[in-house]
Amino acid sequence: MSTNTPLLRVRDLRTQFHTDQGVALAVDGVSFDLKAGKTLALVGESGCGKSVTAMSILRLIPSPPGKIAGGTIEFEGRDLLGASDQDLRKVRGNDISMIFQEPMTSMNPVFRVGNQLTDVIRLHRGSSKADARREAIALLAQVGIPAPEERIDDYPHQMSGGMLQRIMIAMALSCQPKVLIADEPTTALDVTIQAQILELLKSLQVSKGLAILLITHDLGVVEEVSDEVAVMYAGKIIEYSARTSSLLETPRHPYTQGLYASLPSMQRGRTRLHTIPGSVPAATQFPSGCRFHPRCPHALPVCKETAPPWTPLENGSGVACWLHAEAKP
Amino acid sequence: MNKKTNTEQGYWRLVWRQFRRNRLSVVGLLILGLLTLVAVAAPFLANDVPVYMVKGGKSYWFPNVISYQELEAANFYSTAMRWTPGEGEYALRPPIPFSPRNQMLLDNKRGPSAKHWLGTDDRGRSVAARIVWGSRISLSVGFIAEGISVLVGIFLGALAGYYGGRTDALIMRLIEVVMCFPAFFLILALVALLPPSIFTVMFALGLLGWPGIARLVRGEFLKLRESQFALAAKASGLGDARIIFRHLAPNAMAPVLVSATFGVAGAILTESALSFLGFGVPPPTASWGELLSQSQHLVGSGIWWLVVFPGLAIFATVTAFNLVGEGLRDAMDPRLRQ
Amino acid sequence: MKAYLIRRLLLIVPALIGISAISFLAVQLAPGSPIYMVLLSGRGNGNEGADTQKIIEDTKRLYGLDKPVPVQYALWLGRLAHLDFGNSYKDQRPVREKILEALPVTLELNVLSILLIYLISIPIGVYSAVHRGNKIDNALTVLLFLLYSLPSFFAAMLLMLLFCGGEYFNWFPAFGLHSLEADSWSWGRYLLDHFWHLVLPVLCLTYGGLAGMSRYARAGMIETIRQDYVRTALAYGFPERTVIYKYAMRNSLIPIITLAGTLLPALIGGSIIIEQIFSIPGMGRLTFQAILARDYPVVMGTLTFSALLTLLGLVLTDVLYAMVDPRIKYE
Amino acid sequence: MTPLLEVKDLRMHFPVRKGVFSRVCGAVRAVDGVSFSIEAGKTLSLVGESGSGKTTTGRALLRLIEPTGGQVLFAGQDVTKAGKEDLRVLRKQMQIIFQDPFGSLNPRMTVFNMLSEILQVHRIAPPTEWRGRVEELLRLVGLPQEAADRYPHEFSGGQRQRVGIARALAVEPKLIVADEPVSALDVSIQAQILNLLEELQERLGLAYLFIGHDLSVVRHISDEVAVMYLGKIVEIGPKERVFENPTHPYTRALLSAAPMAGAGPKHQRIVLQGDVPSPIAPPPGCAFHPRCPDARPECRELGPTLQKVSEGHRAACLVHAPEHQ
Repeated sequence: MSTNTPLLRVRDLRTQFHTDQGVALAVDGVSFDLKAGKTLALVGESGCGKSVTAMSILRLIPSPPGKIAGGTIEFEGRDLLGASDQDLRKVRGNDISMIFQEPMTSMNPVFRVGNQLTDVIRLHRGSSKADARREAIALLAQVGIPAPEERIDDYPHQMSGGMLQRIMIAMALSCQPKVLIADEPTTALDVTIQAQILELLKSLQVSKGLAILLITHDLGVVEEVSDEVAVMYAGKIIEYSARTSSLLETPRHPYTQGLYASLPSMQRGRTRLHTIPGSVPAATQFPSGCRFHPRCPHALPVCKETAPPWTPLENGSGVACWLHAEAKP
Repeated sequence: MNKKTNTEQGYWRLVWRQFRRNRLSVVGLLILGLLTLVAVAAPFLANDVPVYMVKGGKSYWFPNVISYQELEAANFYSTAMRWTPGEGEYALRPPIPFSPRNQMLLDNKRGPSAKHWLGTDDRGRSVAARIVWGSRISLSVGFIAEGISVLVGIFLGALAGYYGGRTDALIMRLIEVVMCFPAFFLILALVALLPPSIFTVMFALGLLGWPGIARLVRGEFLKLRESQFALAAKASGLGDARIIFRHLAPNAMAPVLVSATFGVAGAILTESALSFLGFGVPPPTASWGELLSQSQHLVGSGIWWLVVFPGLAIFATVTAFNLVGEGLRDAMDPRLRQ
Repeated sequence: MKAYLIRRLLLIVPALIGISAISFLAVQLAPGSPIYMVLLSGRGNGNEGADTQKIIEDTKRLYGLDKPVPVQYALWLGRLAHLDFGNSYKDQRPVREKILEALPVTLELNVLSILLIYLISIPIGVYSAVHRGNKIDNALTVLLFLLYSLPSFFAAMLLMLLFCGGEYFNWFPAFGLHSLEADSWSWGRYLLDHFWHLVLPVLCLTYGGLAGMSRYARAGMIETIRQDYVRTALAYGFPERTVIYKYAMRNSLIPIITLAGTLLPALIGGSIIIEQIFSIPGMGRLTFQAILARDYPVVMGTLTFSALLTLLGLVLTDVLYAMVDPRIKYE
Repeated sequence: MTPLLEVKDLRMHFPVRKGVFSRVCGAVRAVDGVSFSIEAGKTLSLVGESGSGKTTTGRALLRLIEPTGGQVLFAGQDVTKAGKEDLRVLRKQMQIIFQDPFGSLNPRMTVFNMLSEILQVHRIAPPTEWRGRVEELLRLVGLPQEAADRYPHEFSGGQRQRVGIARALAVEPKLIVADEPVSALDVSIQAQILNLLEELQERLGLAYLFIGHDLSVVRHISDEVAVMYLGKIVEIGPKERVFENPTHPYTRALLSAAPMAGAGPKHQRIVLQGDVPSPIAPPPGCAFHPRCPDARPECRELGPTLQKVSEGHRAACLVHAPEHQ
């Protein structure tokens, strides 16, 4: 597997929702590459379209009201958006797996966790019941479930959130996928459990060579586990950094700068926190031009009129902001 | 950030806006409006007494709702139907010139005709007139019976849900017991045991119809009681009564209103079923179920108008209420509106 | 699970006390004392005037009317324990005997209806939910909505008018459960005749519940399809059919099971009218005739009996619920 | 000088019922002997994971739930013994704001109704002055005057949280229990609300009991910090001391587990094993011992009490803060 061709290639993805208030442009022209063995974090505040992006990759957008209106998604060169339902099903859970924010509601409450796990194994590998069960127990042990032979017959409500998230991860890994999409995997968990899950994800990535697309709102988590970051605002990627640490050191986009600056941990002592004025616009009423301009302290007249072009920076990073654009109109 | 149009929008206005989108429900609401109009205006729609008349050189306005002493003296009301206007005399009659009690024995069991639009029953009474007047019974029984149920249900449900513990256990047992009796059996038994009158029917229906509402309100209150705004109200030092009725109850009203709308339909249905069995509103008051029940004895004789017209009246009314209930439920579903 | 079951069964006790109290109260409130009724029913015939006093005394003793109310209630409870509701005023036969005669008929009707309701409504509901918004779903929704609002006695009368003798089609019998001469027929023909008699009454009992239940099934399924775990199953590559019929189905069926409990009293209540219209000698008709004749022991008997039956149905559905939903077992 | 609020040995036990007759067979010790005090104008934070009892503590001391035992002294007056009228008066001085900006406001009341009702019940102002007072409160929390006639659903999350704060301020309290007030908010909005809370503290001299789980937020806003684990305070002290010199292994683990932006990606991590045990059957001895990397045999038997580490800084650990005898 060569590292320079991306496993997952998303270009100009546009996903829309039809609501009473009009068409919500939840994801509006998002492009990124996910490389083998790397973790790319999609980070942004609620409503920025990061989860919708994740759902769009496996075409899990409920339709209606949602619709993938354009763009391409390629996995190892194969087109996912144009694939037949049958071909797509072979990719889901097999090549690309997904874990979700709420482990409690993401597992079916009326089936034993073991059955839900073995069903996935049997679906994609066609193994016998006994084999699948053996496999499942091994997986549970791998993700750190104590006494897996017993816990396998539990129902979801008999387990804690952290345990369930481990089981979700076991399920995600059961068919040795190449890509794992983790949609806010630790948001619903306590700090010490969150640390456990992040450690688990990191170690699994190393041992299995997984590519992870991590969706999160937590800049701390981003820094902890990701190699690359894409910052989303109002349905668009506004900044991308090929090295997570360099985003932290020199955020380019005024939004990214504001986001970092408003973190309490960045300013010790009792000074006032930096704030970004106003709030995130609704997806049905995005402002014209650069969508951040009404909240931007550095807004230029052009920002109101025209959306900024993508400006590539060193080593593959980039930013969508007129302040950094080479040719200003 | 908020647009001007967004401000000062109460909850019910939002509900109405949502409700209007559902055409069938709006049709249901229109039917109900029409029905109410018919019930209110029954004396002007089906009556043997004219709406306006000129008799003996004097004009009388609305003798159908006002008794004139001179007319009474002339024994007019009892012979109104047979009154033939003389020279210069004149009468403007309602569209159905029969009262629901006029027995035209020669005309009995007649099918629909130009004279009797919907036919006559076995005593020669106009089916059309009886259906018009029957709407009063159906609507008033429906609304009052359900009104009683809603009041009792909200009260007991709120107590059970808000206080929980023993109060809740006691009320829940009571609900369970009442729900065990097949409601219709019990209502029938009650109505049969108590003196026959429209009020008996209303009370029997009302006093046995509350458990559903009570359970609903209890469920809502159990949720609302734990809500942060209820805790905030408590922390602000507000009293229990104020929290229950001003803060929690309005938030529990949406499902109650939906349930009550279906409940009115149910009460109307039950009333007509009781009348159908001969235990509803005592004769000779006209009611839809009673008309339908007449057809029971005439099975095989092909007297279809006694089945079809009153049946359709019940059906249309019940459908209209259910449509409105359905529309309300959709309009109040928070998931449909974001 | 065991504790839950036992507790559920113990909760029957207060419900039983409530039921017996309500029916006792109803007897107490009934206008016209039993004595009057006995006198009227002709038991006193023959020795008019002479022994009226004695008859009154006898009846008082028989019904325990000479004792204080709490004792009367205790006696009533004791009789209830062996389902002894006394004798009918009308023909002096034990009420229990009359009920046990009528019960199988009503049970047959209602069990058939419940079976039909579930068998038809669940597929309809699931189909509608999965294909919501398409033409068939819209048509089904409107049709079921109309059926839901259609009064059963109106439907029964219409069906009778159309299909039973008279002017139009003479396809179905209008009365009873058997043809008059059925006793002499072979059992095959007997059974066919019996089912032929059941068609219209069962139809009338079924369609309302069917309409309501399939709407519930549809709503439940739509709700389930929105759940996160359905999304998970789809994300793991299960075909939509499997997800719906294997995973979502079970979740959406659980709440529908509990509705069987509420269906029962409605059906029993509804059978009064249907049995009356089609002259079927079941509990409904027995009750109605007794109400007409003011035959209180029978009224109280059927009332209490059907309440007990419903209570049993409720407990049964609760237990069933606990068996299907693993979350209940775990307290 | 007596502190504004003094909590002594507060306990909140919920009975656990089991079996056929719902016999009480045990208790969830949600809060199990918690003591702390807050000075006027200062902020004490309660930190811990879910199930640690921090929210229950906040609610019990306002008597939104009735505590099972212990004392809550507000300006010297025992809240737990207050009668109905006394409690109403006390609630003029102690208020609460909540986490969920969507659930904490009554959806059927306009902001004006919500606030004026409080003015009415506590007879703070005559009806003629309500409008003015409400607008003043809104100005205080940074909302425009027009907000008074709006319903909660017309506001964004951050604005709702401001309304919630205005409601708490309506009675002019001295202490506010802030129950995870920024957990549900986005980072940029969170900063706005934290600034507002600090501003109000300075202007009105408020004391806060700040309940939270985000250590960076807690570090920013508090004067003192108390770390809770399974219903008990395991470490308490001035913010600087607790954060710079965490003594209890749980505090250390918590601090190292929290992913903090800017802390550097490869900082040393203590990852605790296992889940938080159930508060119905907490482990004997030190409740933390099954997960503790430094546990010794005696931790299984002896329940540690808070011991002085340095001035004002105490921790309950047999290993790191042994009793000085």
